[in-house]
Amino acid sequence: MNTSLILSNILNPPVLFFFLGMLAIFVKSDLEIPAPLPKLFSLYLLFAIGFKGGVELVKSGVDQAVILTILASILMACVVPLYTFFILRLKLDAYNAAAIAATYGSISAVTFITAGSFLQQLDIAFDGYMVAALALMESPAIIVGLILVKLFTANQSESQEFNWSEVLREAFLNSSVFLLVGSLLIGVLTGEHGWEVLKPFSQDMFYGVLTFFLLDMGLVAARRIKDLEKTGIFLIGFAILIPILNAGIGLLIAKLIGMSQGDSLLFCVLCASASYIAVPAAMRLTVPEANPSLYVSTALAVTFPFNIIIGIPLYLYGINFFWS
Amino acid sequence: MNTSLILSNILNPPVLFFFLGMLAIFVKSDLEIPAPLPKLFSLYLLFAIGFKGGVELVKSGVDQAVILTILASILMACVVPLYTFFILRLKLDAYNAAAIAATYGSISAVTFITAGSFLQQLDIAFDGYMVAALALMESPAIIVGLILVKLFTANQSESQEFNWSEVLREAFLNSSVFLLVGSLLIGVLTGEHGWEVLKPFSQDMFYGVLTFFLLDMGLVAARRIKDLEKTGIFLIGFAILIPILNAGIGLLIAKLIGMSQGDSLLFCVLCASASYIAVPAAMRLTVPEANPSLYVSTALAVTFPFNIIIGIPLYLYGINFFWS
Amino acid sequence: MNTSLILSNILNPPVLFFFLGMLAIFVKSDLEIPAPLPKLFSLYLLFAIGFKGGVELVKSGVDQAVILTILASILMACVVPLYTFFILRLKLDAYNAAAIAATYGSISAVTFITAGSFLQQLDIAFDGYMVAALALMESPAIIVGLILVKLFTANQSESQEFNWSEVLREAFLNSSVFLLVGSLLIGVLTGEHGWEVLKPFSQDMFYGVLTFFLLDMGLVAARRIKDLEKTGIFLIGFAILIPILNAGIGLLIAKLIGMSQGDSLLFCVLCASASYIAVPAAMRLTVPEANPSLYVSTALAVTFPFNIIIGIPLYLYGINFFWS
Amino acid sequence: MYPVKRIEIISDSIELNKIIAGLKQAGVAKYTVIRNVEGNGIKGTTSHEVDMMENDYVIAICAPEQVDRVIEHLRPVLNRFGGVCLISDAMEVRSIQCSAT
Amino acid sequence: MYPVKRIEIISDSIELNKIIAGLKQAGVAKYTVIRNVEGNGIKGTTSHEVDMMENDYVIAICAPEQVDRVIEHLRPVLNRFGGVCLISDAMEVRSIQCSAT
Amino acid sequence: MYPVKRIEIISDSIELNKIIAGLKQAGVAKYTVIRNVEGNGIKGTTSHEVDMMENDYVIAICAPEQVDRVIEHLRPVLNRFGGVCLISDAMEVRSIQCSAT
Ligand SMILES: Nc1ncnc2c1ncn2[C@@H]1O[C@H](COP(=O)(O)O)[C@@H](O)[C@H]1O
Ligand SMILES: Nc1ncnc2c1ncn2[C@@H]1O[C@H](COP(=O)(O)O)[C@@H](O)[C@H]1O
Ligand SMILES: Nc1ncnc2c1ncn2[C@@H]1O[C@H](COP(=O)(O)O)[C@@H](O)[C@H]1O
Ligand code: NA
Ligand code: NA
Ligand code: NA
Repeated sequence: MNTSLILSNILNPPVLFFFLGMLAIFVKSDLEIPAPLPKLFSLYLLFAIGFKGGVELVKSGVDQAVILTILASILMACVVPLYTFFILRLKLDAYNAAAIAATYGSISAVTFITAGSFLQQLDIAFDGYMVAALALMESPAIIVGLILVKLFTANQSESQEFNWSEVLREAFLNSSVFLLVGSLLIGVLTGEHGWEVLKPFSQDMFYGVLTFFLLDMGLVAARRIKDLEKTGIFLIGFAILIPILNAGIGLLIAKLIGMSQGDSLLFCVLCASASYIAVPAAMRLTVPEANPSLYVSTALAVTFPFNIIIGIPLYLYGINFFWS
Repeated sequence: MNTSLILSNILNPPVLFFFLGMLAIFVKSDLEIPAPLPKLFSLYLLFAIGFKGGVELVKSGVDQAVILTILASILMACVVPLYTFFILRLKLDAYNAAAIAATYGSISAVTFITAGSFLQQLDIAFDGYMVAALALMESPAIIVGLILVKLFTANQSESQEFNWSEVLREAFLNSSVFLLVGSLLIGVLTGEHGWEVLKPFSQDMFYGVLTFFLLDMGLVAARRIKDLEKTGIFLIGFAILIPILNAGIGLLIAKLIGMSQGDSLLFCVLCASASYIAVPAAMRLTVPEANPSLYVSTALAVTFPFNIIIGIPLYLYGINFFWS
Repeated sequence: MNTSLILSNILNPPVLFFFLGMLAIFVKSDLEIPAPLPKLFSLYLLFAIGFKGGVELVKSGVDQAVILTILASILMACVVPLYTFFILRLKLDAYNAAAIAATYGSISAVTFITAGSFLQQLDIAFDGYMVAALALMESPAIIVGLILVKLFTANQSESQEFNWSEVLREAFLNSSVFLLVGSLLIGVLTGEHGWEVLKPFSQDMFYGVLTFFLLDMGLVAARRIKDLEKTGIFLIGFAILIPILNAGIGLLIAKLIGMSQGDSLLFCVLCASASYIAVPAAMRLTVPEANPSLYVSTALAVTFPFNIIIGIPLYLYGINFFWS
Repeated sequence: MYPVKRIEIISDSIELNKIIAGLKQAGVAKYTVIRNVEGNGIKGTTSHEVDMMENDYVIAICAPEQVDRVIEHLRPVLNRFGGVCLISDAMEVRSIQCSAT
Repeated sequence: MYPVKRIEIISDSIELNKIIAGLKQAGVAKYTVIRNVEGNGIKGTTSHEVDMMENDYVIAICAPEQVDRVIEHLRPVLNRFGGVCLISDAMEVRSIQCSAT
Repeated sequence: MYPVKRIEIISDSIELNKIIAGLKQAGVAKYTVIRNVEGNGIKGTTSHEVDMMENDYVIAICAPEQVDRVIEHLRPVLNRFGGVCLISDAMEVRSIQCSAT
């Protein structure tokens, strides 16, 4: 594989600041980004990609390519938790298997954003409507995960009944999905004109905020690494191999429906990434029987760094290989 | 009335994000902008408009138009609480009437800023010295309100005596007034040169920060809406009709002293808007007998959204009508 | 001395906002910049100067001038705490003398940044590698201070033994040093390319963030002023005269090794400034016998404002005088 | 001064709504919440720094006779979601602004 | 270990200065403040999210004999501005750094 | 409900690691921390507003028999760095998620 791709990915300020964050924990520096600053950065990033995606969606319009992409996204978001559940059941009880499966069925917006900035750096074009795919892939896995819990856990006491209206709200109206979709719709409504006035804020600051956010993610991921002892080798392997498998399936689908190279990379990254905020919060609320340190630590301390550092260039290598 | 004005106001990212914030509460999304981020945005906005106003004031100089504007502003800030007090006394006790009157006599900086960005979008010019009017109209209503309390409430116990030095400090040195006036003066002192170096920060980010602040205001206003049940129909009507009345009187004065259309809109908006931070804080400290949910909820959950959505284009329609 | 230099320093938005912050405390305004916003500003400033310094270091390369500057910096960082310790011992016990000496041996990044923006305003060039001097001068004084404690305090109980690995971590891996050096290295690694993408964030916002940070520093310094009563006249005199002495020695060294005027000012400012975050934190942890209000208040309420307002133009005046 | 009971609950912030609902059902409508406290419990370390898990600290002062109902309403939430619940004694200084607690 | 009284006041943050002044007048100069707590009381919900109203939580540990004077100084503030005030018992572990509380 | 001891320590945030280490050595692994509280003590005013000095408030609920070991481990830290440490009584409502405290 082309190591220059990995290098050009790594020698990027945001990725290097991710390493710097991890290093801070390893050498026990007291560097921290106090709450709620990381929240500010993530609100900003969701707003900025949602808004830009909306503005571009209105330019490109909704054609067959958009519809195929959307269908493929929903399909993957529903299917990934199903097969990962059965893989996880080899070693874990149904509660934990379902919670981890939901985590991997959903997506990580920051991984997506990092892949986008990687493409920009290589001057590979991608479509604004991929943000719609991002938004659509966040929620379905939560529902699939809960259905799996329902089906595969026996004699549930009354207190364990799901409150489905609460579940649906957590899935479709959690703050990430809500802000992303809301910003996308406002982008669609205000179009070019809105973009003009917001561009210095939502475009020029973007890279810098991403850099700070990844610095914080480095701190967070490294703090979670000590949890991996309890997680065990099976889950660590899972957290590296499943993203590659998911990206591979994503790649085939992308090729099948004729996506461009840039869009294919983003789609693969969506399939390969795992949620470490929205889905874990939903699982803590609806499946408290599952152990958060299993589903959070694998997603955050293994899959996220793997995708950011190796996954993104690896998937692009695969795409370049298949497309040529 | 020209609905295209309302539409071009509403189809503005900041106003749409205000709606998005309200929607988040109505659909029970967990979207929130945690403290102290809203404070960061409001410090920034006060700094940015104060500084820009100062820079422009030094360009335009202090001529008759400036002095007339300033006199008109102080007049309205003193007179509005007087007549609104007697209207409110029809239904409320003197404490609550005075507190609400003070709230409506003062101003909302964000409403002013939103009106400014509406004018910019329509390419209607306005003068930088209107920021001085904004600064001057914040405090007097607090003093008038307390004088009303003194005059119209009987047998005050000793503990209810005002500490006038505390009152004056709250009125003229509260953080909003202090930062706004301070930034204005620094703008005057550093002029064009200071503007040059601060422009990318204080101008290019402005619209984006306003957008985030209005998103938060949408959350805040919507959370207050359930208070309106207790507030009653009289106060809800008051909170819509009094701004229109105040804007109308403002419009007449603006016409009388020959303001430009842009300046007139800003002046009307100052007259029509109500304070939901500085005055409520002063009232909680000096008139604890009044019920905060009355004066905060009317200003925040009725008058603020009304002005942002309907009031601003409505007042401009009135101005266009009178000026042609 | 050329008062126009002082004036052109003072009539700078950041310095004026520093005054505004002090004024807010003196007139008892409730203006405050709530935590953790000042932390956000300081993380940003360290990141921005570190990153820019790295990018410029890679452009200039490491030549003799760089090496001489670095050696001079380390020398001053080790020597200043030594002679200030013996001056302080005239009036103070060894614990307090060592803690204050360490504080003045180290540096204040914000004073350095303010001097940089002063030079920019006067169009005087300076080299990017001065940031390396800044980074190198932060830590040594901590170690020197602790050695002084070891040498000059008798019969230490076992509990007072230093944990040297903890001490070294506090000195070299505290968050300021870590983020500054980390950003510098990332700047070196990503060079021109990284600068391109981060410039709108790390350069265009810089002046504005510095302005807000100095506003907060004004609040903080003024709140500390009442501590000066307890500090006594000896320490107040120390806090004004020692910076001048240190700057003078710095000036001689700068002349000796042939620094440019701009670099000389920055070097003098590094020698003259005192640390009010990193060193005090290290001292609280390692020398709890010393009184924090002595070493913090002198650095923060006397030396910092003195340098920002008078010191910077004064040292430049001296340099102009010697260099011509 | 009146004898009262102080009820304190420290728990994952996702439980907060359920805990407040439980207090209200037990007739305790007044409470205070300290948000974003950090901690270590059987679920491991909880801190915004580690990830987005945060605890909340709820304090409710109530009349001694209300305690049993409160426990009854909170126990199912604690059983399902974890957290810690303490009851202790205190005296309340009633001001004229205090309606019955 | 020495028996002490723990005084706790939860109130609107605009009262904070008056409460601290009251404590000082009663001879209690040491205290701790937890800022920006949220709550529900007779004045309704208080939270930065609802608007800019915030509560502060003040804790002061004092000698048992100081309690009466403290209450005397705080009661007027509580009467005028609301809030809740609790007194409870605790034992203090005195370190050598502790001057008399 | 089970009788427990509540241990509270308010101290400079630089001591936090040492305090938590002390608790752990004494066998108390569960605790809660409220960060960034402000206060006034013999070291003077502590608040992020004054400078970067901040206090932390640590609460640990433990079995009554653990208290003596905890004090033994915390006292050296308190002696060297200052801060205040309180012990008081409370009842814990044990849920099925509670292992022995
Ligand atoms: N014994 C204890 N003392 C103090 N805080 C506790 C204790 N046990 C649990 N907590 C707090 O409650 C949270 C949730 O506890 P758990 O459900 O046991 O993980 C922890 O993160 C701690 O903040
Ligand atoms: N019984 C109570 N238990 C806990 N907190 C209370 C109680 N009563 C009042 N508070 C707190 O004190 C604040 C002010 O109370 P009030 O003056 O009654 O509105 C409330 O917002 C709560 O945070
Ligand atoms: N008597 C007390 N009551 C409440 N808090 C205290 C008391 N004494 C000290 N503190 C807290 O502990 C911190 C450190 O205390 P000290 O070591 O005495 O400076 C102070 O800043 C206060 O927050
Ligand atoms: Na996925
Ligand atoms: Na008004
Ligand atoms: Na120095």
